[in-house]
Order: sequence, then structure tokens, then C-alpha cells
Amino acid sequence: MSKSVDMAVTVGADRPVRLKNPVIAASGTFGYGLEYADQLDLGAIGGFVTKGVSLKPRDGNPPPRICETAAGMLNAIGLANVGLEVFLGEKLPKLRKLDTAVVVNLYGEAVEEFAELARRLSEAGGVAALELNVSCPNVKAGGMAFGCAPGPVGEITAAVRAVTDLPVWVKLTPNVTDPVGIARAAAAAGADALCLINTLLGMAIDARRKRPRLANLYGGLSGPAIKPVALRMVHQVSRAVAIPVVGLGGIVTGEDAAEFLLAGASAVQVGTANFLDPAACLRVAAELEDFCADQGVTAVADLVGGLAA
Amino acid sequence: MSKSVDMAVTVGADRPVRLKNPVIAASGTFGYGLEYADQLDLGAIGGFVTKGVSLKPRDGNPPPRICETAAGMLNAIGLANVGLEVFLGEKLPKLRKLDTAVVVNLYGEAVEEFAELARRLSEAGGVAALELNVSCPNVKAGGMAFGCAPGPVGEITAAVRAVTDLPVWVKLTPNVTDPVGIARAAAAAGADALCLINTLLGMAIDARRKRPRLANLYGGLSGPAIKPVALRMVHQVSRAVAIPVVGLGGIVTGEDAAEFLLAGASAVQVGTANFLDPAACLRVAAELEDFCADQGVTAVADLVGGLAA
Amino acid sequence: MGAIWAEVKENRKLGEGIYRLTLHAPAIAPKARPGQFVMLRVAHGNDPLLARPFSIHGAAGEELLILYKVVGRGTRILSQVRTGKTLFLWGPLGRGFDLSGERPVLVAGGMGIAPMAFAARWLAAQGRPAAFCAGLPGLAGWEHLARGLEEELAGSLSLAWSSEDGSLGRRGLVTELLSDTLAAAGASSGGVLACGPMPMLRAVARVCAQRGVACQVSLEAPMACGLGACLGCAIPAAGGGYLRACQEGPVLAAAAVDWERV
Amino acid sequence: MGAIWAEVKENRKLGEGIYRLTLHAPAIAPKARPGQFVMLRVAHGNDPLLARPFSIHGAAGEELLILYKVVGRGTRILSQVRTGKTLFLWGPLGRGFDLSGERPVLVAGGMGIAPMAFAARWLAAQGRPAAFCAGLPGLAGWEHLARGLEEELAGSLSLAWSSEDGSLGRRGLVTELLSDTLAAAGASSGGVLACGPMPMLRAVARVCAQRGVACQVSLEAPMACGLGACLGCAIPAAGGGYLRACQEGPVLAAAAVDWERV
Ligand SMILES: Cc1cc2nc3c(=O)[nH]c(=O)nc-3n(C[C@H](O)[C@H](O)[C@H](O)COP(=O)(O)OP(=O)(O)OC[C@H]3O[C@@H](n4cnc5c(N)ncnc54)[C@H](O)[C@@H]3O)c2cc1C
Ligand SMILES: Cc1cc2nc3c(=O)[nH]c(=O)nc-3n(C[C@H](O)[C@H](O)[C@H](O)COP(=O)(O)OP(=O)(O)OC[C@H]3O[C@@H](n4cnc5c(N)ncnc54)[C@H](O)[C@@H]3O)c2cc1C
Ligand SMILES: Cc1cc2nc3c(=O)[nH]c(=O)nc-3n(C[C@H](O)[C@H](O)[C@H](O)COP(=O)(O)O)c2cc1C
Ligand SMILES: Cc1cc2nc3c(=O)[nH]c(=O)nc-3n(C[C@H](O)[C@H](O)[C@H](O)COP(=O)(O)O)c2cc1C
Ligand code: FES
Ligand code: FES
Repeated sequence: MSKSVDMAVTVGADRPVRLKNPVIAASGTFGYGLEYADQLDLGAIGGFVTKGVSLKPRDGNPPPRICETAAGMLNAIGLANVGLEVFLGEKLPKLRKLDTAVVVNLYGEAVEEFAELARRLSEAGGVAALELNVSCPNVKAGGMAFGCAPGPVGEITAAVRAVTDLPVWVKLTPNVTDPVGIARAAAAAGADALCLINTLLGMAIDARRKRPRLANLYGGLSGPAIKPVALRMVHQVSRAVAIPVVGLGGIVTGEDAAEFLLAGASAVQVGTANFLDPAACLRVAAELEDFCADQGVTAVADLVGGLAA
Repeated sequence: MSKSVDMAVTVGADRPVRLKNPVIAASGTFGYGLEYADQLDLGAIGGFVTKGVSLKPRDGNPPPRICETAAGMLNAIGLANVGLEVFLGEKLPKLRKLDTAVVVNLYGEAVEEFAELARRLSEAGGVAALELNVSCPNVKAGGMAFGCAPGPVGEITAAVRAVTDLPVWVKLTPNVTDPVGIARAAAAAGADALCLINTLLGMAIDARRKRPRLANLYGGLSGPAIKPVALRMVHQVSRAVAIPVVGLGGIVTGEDAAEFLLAGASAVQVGTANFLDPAACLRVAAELEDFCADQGVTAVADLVGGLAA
Repeated sequence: MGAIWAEVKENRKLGEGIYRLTLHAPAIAPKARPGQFVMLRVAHGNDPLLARPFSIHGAAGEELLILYKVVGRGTRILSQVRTGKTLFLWGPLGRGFDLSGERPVLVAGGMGIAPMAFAARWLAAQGRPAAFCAGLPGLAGWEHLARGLEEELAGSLSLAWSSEDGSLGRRGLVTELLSDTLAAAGASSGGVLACGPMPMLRAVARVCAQRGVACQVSLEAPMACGLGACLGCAIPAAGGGYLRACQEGPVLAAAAVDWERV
Repeated sequence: MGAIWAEVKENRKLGEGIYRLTLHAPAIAPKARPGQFVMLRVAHGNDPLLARPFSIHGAAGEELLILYKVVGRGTRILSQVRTGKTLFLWGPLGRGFDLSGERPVLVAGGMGIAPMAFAARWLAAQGRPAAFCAGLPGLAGWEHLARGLEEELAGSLSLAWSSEDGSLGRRGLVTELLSDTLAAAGASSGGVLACGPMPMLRAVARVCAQRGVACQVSLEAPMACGLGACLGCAIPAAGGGYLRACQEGPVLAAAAVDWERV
């Protein structure tokens, strides 16, 4: 496997996050990492993002919560999570021992909640970066409601920036007219990186039973189906802001990952693909390495933004 | 084939468009209809929408103009079309003879162009309805630029409304934060129906050649991949406005069509599926009829908005 | 560790729409316990996208058995897979049945027979007495399976059938058979272990609750990861909140489930 | 009218990655003319989604031949289709070669042999003299095809080979072989008819323009509908604007193409 490709990348300049390789498991598809401990070597992946953590535990939405669609899936988990206390007390101590970048995805229903979460997580230590989820389509308050306009996104980012020295990554929603405006607001407010895209708001119907397939009615669309939309937004946004972009949406293969890097992403996340192959992150990284070797690229970082005009 | 299901539907009340069945071929995927004359009986389909017509002929974008994606495709045709004069002189006389609803999709770069096109087409006669394309992602001026805010959409709709008694259908883009606001603007300005969705703005990259797969860089995503987004918007919008919605996006089967009707559409359009089967419109209508018969539905119109809450 | 490619040794049609898949899966089979499941991908591309959960129907040496019914696109594609092809899967997953009690009563309805047959063989192999109540719509399509099971279990545990059309064993629902069995059997620590369609499980849970018999049920839910990570497989829990069918389940104490919200 | 399901009579591997598909297509085969194509779906579901265009390699009675090379996912799936299965396709589509002129010179490069062989057989069947210059990378993988073609055309028209590695016929590019052939041949109204990779067609067009010989080329473009409706298959036209490869083409007068913008 020694293909002499330098697979390390660094996301961000002022508060750099150094990754063994550019492939990170995406929030909500990798639990708290530990669920995958039997499936792959957690120390070998670029990093992972935890399921969104909120101040209080959340039960999430009633089932059915997921359904399959053409080359994709809908989910309406509703940000079910153990809550900050259990996360700090039971999960984080185990995560600290892992030799990989642990990014914590956080979700609040108000600006103050984001700030509080960020403050507590910074104090706790062992966190590589915070990822602000201002883009979840499956909750009534906060989430996408925040993420759809530059104002609130800037406000949340600034509030978090004020209380932490950890790298702050802001995860954006694709369900907007102008992703660039929102990206600029986050960058101006002090974000260290932008992660995009979160899921597209969608719906599925069981025609025979005349019922929505998700109890929550709408859900978030992910998987290969959304890759073209994700690539477009990564391309748009990475050209418009000075901070790095972490690209995701439908990545299944190493070549998919290469496409995002070429479009302008500094690293990538793998979400739904973890459900198609629990070792997807490792495989994508290996295939990306093969791709680089094959193309005579000696450092994967050289791909970033390398799309011919 | 006599399953005793009443397949006729009427779209709109003040200026009703009566269709033999609710399945219409979508703009840009069915040429000027005549291209499909050898493939199916044009008199047996619910209707079809022509390729977008502009005042002047348009060459369209340089190739490559299309590429395949997971369960979808991207196109950046660039509204290539014969222009109004040729349309009126050579196409429309043939279309008038067809025993089906001919909807003309029109596209202008300014409000006045839309009005001019509408006026000329109304005078010409033989047109069942006008479909205003304020949502094409593949042109620099007009198109989606118009379609992304309530103001311009209302303005164009009103300008067209003022010069025609034909039913005015407004085709909306999914690439917006608030489709409902735009839908309301079109309805308030006198639209008779809303058609949604047009394509999602997307991009594809050839990683090995480090080049975008479309010469135009971005293109419109269509096909089964986008069906969940389309269903969600049809559901959102049909609940919010009093005028009918014509639903489209990823319909391939009769059951897909039933889902859109249940979500609130009064009729459906079939786009990309025409490329998977040139007789797709007929097949979808037949499958929809079978579905109704199977479910004990005696009139297909009874499905409309029938989703259980 | 991780998912594996397993060779298809046989993919045999047992009855109309019912198939038994034999996989060469040395990394999975020896670890499998009754009630556990695997996540199996039926196609290499995107259509269909997600893996499908299947109970482990049996594990002998390096071979893993799956008993499945064609209900949709994925299982239809699976039914066409030929010997010699490889399939991608991971497991064994989830919590299986607690078989430590004495003289348990196994209950299977329809495809619920898949994991229960594994449990029955498991007990039989240890020479432990148990009762097995198996309910089918009718013998049609299930003949091969029913006869095979009878042969396999003959002399080890008491197998009784019910069928809705009366073509096999007692006419009626398997819950009626279960009630009789429970009435006839003395007290035991094994309790009732059941798998089948949701209405049947609900009825079994009710019967057991009425008689004060402990009851374990194997539940289904749509699944994406099978690993406890996606939280897609929520089952309403008796105390409020949800359990993960893939992690706390698929076998759950009937008392742990909020049957009202299921 | 419309698309049809056609039964696969044979899907034969001729060489490494090269296959010949025989379809029972009574609604298409009798209408097929050399240079026309069909749109063929290789899978029933969404993966891959679009139909693939393939030149018609031959039509005999109710049977349709397609010669194809495995280059991606769709052709790989196609190569695994077995006899007896049915495939969905529509055609014949597009404008084929104008074969009305006298003593035409046919030129094929690589897979361009697919339609040119049909054209050659067509002329041979009518007993009309023609020259056929066929260029391959080398004999490896193409042996069966090359020998078959030689037998089929023996005595009817003059078939000459070139190969880049010299393993078959003249070493070098087929355009060199063409230049020689044109130099040797007297004037005729048939002109040059060519199919092959874009650089080759460009070179052929240049050679013909230099010699003042009429030239028809069969061009490829990504296609969705194959019917002239989607406008996806644009080929830059000499006069500005675009031609549709599926409608005005795939066979176009070389002079009608804007080679600068292709
Ligand atoms: C833990 C577990 C163990 C299972 N064991 C077996 C088994 O041993 N044998 C067997 O035949 N089946 C088993 N199933 C059910 C099996 O997973 C589904 O039948 C299969 O996923 C259907 O796939 P499909 O593509 O054919 O159907 P789809 O086209 O996906 O769906 C067809 C129908 O089945 C329903 N369905 C889809 N997935 C599920 C699911 N996970 N649970 C319930 N209904 C579903 C759909 O809503 C739809 O009505 C098990 C399910 C679970 C959760
Ligand atoms: C009119 C016409 C006639 C053709 N006749 C034949 C024939 O007789 N035999 C044959 O083997 N092939 C023929 N082709 C090419 C054939 O259509 C492509 O090889 C096929 O679509 C590739 O499908 P795939 O899924 O295997 O590859 P994909 O995975 O779709 O693509 C693999 C590679 O092929 C390229 N490609 C895809 N589609 C086309 C296309 N339409 N034209 C050119 N390049 C493409 C892609 O850019 C990519 O680099 C013809 C094409 C046209 C337009
Ligand atoms: C089941 C599921 C749960 C998710 N939960 C979260 C979450 O808690 N926080 C978040 O920011 N994104 C969440 N996401 C979104 C993913 O992180 C990712 O942005 C999206 O799925 C697109 O990537 P993909 O196509 O690779 O899956 C979730 C996605 C899925 C499928
Ligand atoms: C090749 C192509 C060309 C199109 N051209 C037009 C057009 O001219 N005007 C328009 O309003 N929509 C156009 N569309 C959009 C379709 O009408 C339709 O809204 C979209 O494709 C979604 O439906 P589908 O998923 O069924 O294809 C085009 C779509 C495709 C694929
Ligand atoms: S299937 Fe993912 S948590 Fe259970
Ligand atoms: S392939 Fe659609 S116009 Fe040519």
C-alpha cells in the first residue's frame, strides 16, 4: 500500500486541523464513532464527526424515520442524541483515546445554546473541531430555520467564536437560494471552515397506503442522488470565500472524493456510504490514494481546487 | 384496457385545461412533440409542453451539454430553440392538428419579452396553455435569475396575464429557500396553475481529466434522483395556494405519478423518463390507470391531494 | 472485522416467493447466535442503495443460511443471484434470543420461522427440551420448508403447526396454538420467544402478559446501518423514548416495548 | 412504433473487451440502413439510467447485430447479459451513410468498424465495387472479427488493413492507408465514408479536403433521447450553430462540421 502519495491534509490556517487523510465520516452516519469500532480501525480514518449533540438529550422523531429513494435515502431522525452531559461523561472520554480527529457536531435551538455547547466542549478537551449544525431539516426549531439566512448564521458563528479557541466549522444547508451569501456571513463571523452540504429537504409517499413514508412527513435527502448539487455548491462557495470548505454529499468512491477536492474542497466527509459499507471511509481513502498514484499526483492536497477552468 | 377508471382531469377553474389523462410530457424532453410522432400516438397522451420558445432563435450552449449522474442526468442545453417565427410558421400549424393539449413553454430575457411571446402565441391560436419558464438554470439572463424571488415572478406573470386569455402556467425553480413565497406571488399575479419542479442546479466533474463534464460548468439535475425534492415542493406549494399545481420531477412509473397526485398535484409531467422509454407518457398513464383500478379509485382526479395527514 | 464478500453456495427456491440462501461466510457463521441478523447488499450499484437486514436462519461451520421472501425490488434481485456470485454483508448484528431459560416456547409466524428455526436447532443440538409453535398461512409454498424442519427437529423438541387454511396442523392462528401449549405446559423459566408479523407479535405479547409468562420478541424496523449509528430503526420504548432495533434488539423483552406507539 | 423488448440470441465475446450482440428485433432489423443506430438500455432500473447509443453492425432478417467495446459501467453490464434475456431498445435512428455513389472508399478505425462493416456487407450484397480501409491498434483481441470480415467480404470488395503495431496489414495509421488508396483509385462519385475516433475522423476529413474528395463521417456525441428532442447531442456546425448527432447525423458531410469547435 506504499504508493508514496502524501495523504495528509490540513483544514484551516489559523486553527489548523491536521488529518491523516482527507476522508472524514459525516455527522449522523457514524454515531459517536464507537459503533464502528468493530468495523474498521478508527485510528486509520481521517477523522469523524459525531452525531449532533444538544444541551438536553433528545428522543428524536417517531418512526418510520428513514426510507430509501432512487440512489438516495431520506432521514428524519430528529437529532436524537444522548445530550451534552452523557456525551461529556460517557462518550468523550473514550473518544479522546482514539488516534483520529474527533469533530463534534452541535445543535442548539437558540444562539445561546450553541455558545453554551461550544464553551463546555472546549473546556472538556479532546475535541479537534466543532461543527455547527445550522442546517438540519428535521427539527422544528433551530437547524435549517437558522441556516437559511446570512443573519442568523453569522450570529451563531460569532457567538461560538467568542467562547472557543477550537476550530469552528459551520455546516450549511443546500436548501437555499444563495449559499454563497450565507457562506460569506459565516466566514466573516469567524468560521474556520465550511462544511457542505447537509441534506436536501425531501419527501416520499407510499401511494398504496396514501401515506407519507416518514412519520415526520419531510426528511433530508442524502446519498449519490445529491452529489451533483453538492459538487456545485462546493464549487460555488469555495471560490467565494477565503476559508477552506469540507465537501460532502453522495461520496461513495475515491473518485467521488477526488471530484470534491478538485471542485475546491480541502477535505471530504462520507455519510450515507457508511451504510453501504461500514468501512467506507477507509476504502474511499484507499481508492483516493490509488487515484492519485495513478494520476501521478504525489500529494493529495495538490488536487484541491485543481479543476481546469 | 377498459378498466372503467375516469382518467380525465381538468387543470384550473377560470381557464380550464381539460386533459384526456393527467400525464403531460415535460418541456425540453419532448422537442416540439413531432419528434415523438413515430414513437407513440400523440393523440393518446394527456398533452405535451414544447421546448422553451424565445423571441429569437437560440443556438444553445457548446457541447458537452448532458451527462448522466446517479439515477439522474444533468443538462445544460441553454434553451436552444427555433425562435418564435419558425415556431409559429413551421411547428404550430402541425401541432394544431394534433388531438392533444399543446402547452407552449416560453422564455424571455426581460418582462417585455415574455409579454410579447404570450401575445403572439395567443393570437396564433391552437395553444392550450402557456408555461412561463422562469426557472431555467442554464441561461445567463432571465430564467432562474427571474425565478428566485417573488417580485420578478409576480411581475412577469402579471405582464403575461395582461396580454392573454390563455391559461398561464408558471414553472418554478426548486433552487430557492422559499418556494411558497414565489408560488404565492405567481398566484396573486394571475397565474392559472404552477408547474414544479424545474431542475436542481448541479455539476459533474471528470476527475481523470480534471474538467467539468458540462461545457457550461453547471447544469440542471433531473430524473428519479430529484423525486423526493419535487414531491416535497408540490406538497408544500399545493397546500399554500388556491390554484392547481402540475407536479413533475423524476416520474418514471404510474405509481410515481400517483404519489404526485396524492401530494396535491392536479396533473403531472414526465420529463427525463421520455429518454428511458420514448412511450413513457403512455405507459405512465396506463400504469396509473391500473393503479386506480387496483385501489378501487374510479376517477383519477379523486387521488388529488388525497394524502392521509 | 468489517463487511465481507461471501460466495453464494446455493440460492434455492423452496416455495412460491420463498428462497433459502447459503453463503460461505467463515467470518460470520461461527459467531452467529439465534435472533441475530446480517446486513446484506443485493446489488453492487445504487439500485437499490441500502443493505437489507435478514435474520440468520442457520449457521453450520463456515456456512450461513438466510431464509427470505420476495416482497420488493431488493429481494427480487436477490432471488436471481446465482451460485458462485459473491454478496457483500456484515454481521452478526444485534442482540439475539436469551435461550438460557428452561423449556422455552418458540413461536414463529410466516417468515418469522427464519430465526426461530435457528433457535430450535440450537436448542436441539444441546439436547434441551423446548416447544415450537409454527404458524403458516397454509402448506402451499411452505411444504419443503415444513417437512425439512420436521425431519431436522424430529425427536429433539415438540414441533406443532397451525395454518390459517387448515392444510397443516391446527386450523387457525399461531397464537391460539400458543395459548393451548402454554396451558398444557407447566411453569418454566424459558418463557416465550417469538418472531413474526407485527399483529402476531402484539397478540403473543398480550397472551404472555395475561399469563404472566416472560416474552421475547424479534422486531423489524427499516434499517440503514445495522450498527446502532444511524438511529433509523427506532422502536418506541415502554418507558418513553426509543430503542434501536439493531442494537438493543432485534430481540426485545415484550415488556420493554411500548405497543401503543409501535 | 416505439421501443421494443428484443431477445438476446447471442452475446459473444470476440476479443478482450469486444463483444457482438445478436438481438431478435423484427421491428427494427428490416428497416436498418448502414450508419444508423439504436438506443439500448442495458439495465432495467436506474443504474445506469440512460440508454446507450450503438451503431447497427448488421441486420439479417429479423436479427440485429451490435458490435461493442466495454468502456464503462453500461457496456460492462451489457457484456454480462445472457442469451434468452430481453433488452429494451428503439430505432433504427438517425441518418445513415449515403451509399448511392460509385466505388466509395470505406474507412474504419477501431470500433468504427461496427457501422462500416454493415456498409461493406450492404455494398457487397448488391455486388457493388468499393474499397474498405480498416485500421486497428493491432490484431490482438480483434482476430476473430478481422478474420470473419475477411471471409464475409472475400471477392466482393477490396479490404485492406492497417495496424499500429504492424500485426495486421500495413503498419501505421489508417489515414496513411487511406491516402494510398485514394492515390491509387481513380476518380469516383462515391467519396470517402468513415467512422472511428475523433482524431482519426479529423485526419480523414483533412485528407479528403486536400484531395477534393467528398467525405461523410459518423460522429459520436452523448445522447439522451436519440430522437432529436433533447438537443443534448450537439455537434458544432460549419455555418455556426449546432447539428444534432442523432437527427442530422450521426453521419454528416465532413464539410458540414466545424472541426475547430468539435
Ligand atoms: C432484523 C430484521 C430481520 C429480518 N429478517 C428477515 C428474514 O429472515 N427473511 C426475510 O424475508 N425478511 C426479513 N426481514 C425483512 C427484510 O429486511 C425485508 O423484507 C427486505 O428489506 C425487503 O427488501 P425489498 O427491497 O425486497 O423490499 P422494498 O422494496 O424495500 O420494500 C417492500 C415492502 O417491504 C417493506 N419493508 C422494507 N424494508 C423493511 C424492513 N426492514 N422491515 C419491514 N418491512 C420492510 C416496505 O415498506 C415495502 O412495503 C428482516 C427485517 C429486519 C429488520
Ligand atoms: C451514434 C453512436 C454510435 C455508437 N456506436 C457504438 C458502437 O457501435 N459500438 C460501441 O462500442 N460504442 C458505440 N458508441 C459509443 C457508446 O455509446 C459508448 O461507448 C457507451 O455509451 C458507453 O457506455 P458506458 O456506460 O459503458 O460508459 P460510461 O461509463 O457512460 O462512459 C465511459 C466513457 O465513455 C464516454 N462516453 C459515454 N457515452 C459516450 C458516447 N455516447 N459517445 C462517446 N463517448 C461516450 C464517457 O465520457 C466515458 O469517458 C456509439 C455512440 C454513438 C453516439
Ligand atoms: C441518518 C442521517 C443522520 C444525519 N444526522 C446529522 C446530524 O445529526 N447532524 C448533521 O449535521 N448532519 C446530519 N446528517 C447529514 C450528513 O452528515 C450529511 O451532511 C448528508 O447525509 C450528506 O452526505 P451523504 O450524501 O454522504 O450522506 C445526517 C444524515 C443521515 C443520512
Ligand atoms: C434535456 C432537458 C431539457 C429541458 N429543457 C427545458 C425547457 O426548455 N424549459 C423548461 O421549462 N424546462 C426544461 N427542462 C426541465 C424539465 O421540463 C423538467 O422540469 C425537469 O427535467 C424535471 O423533470 P424530470 O425529472 O421528469 O425530468 C429540461 C429538462 C431536460 C432534461
Ligand atoms: S439501523 Fe442504524 S441505528 Fe439501527
Ligand atoms: S440525443 Fe436527444 S436530440 Fe440527439
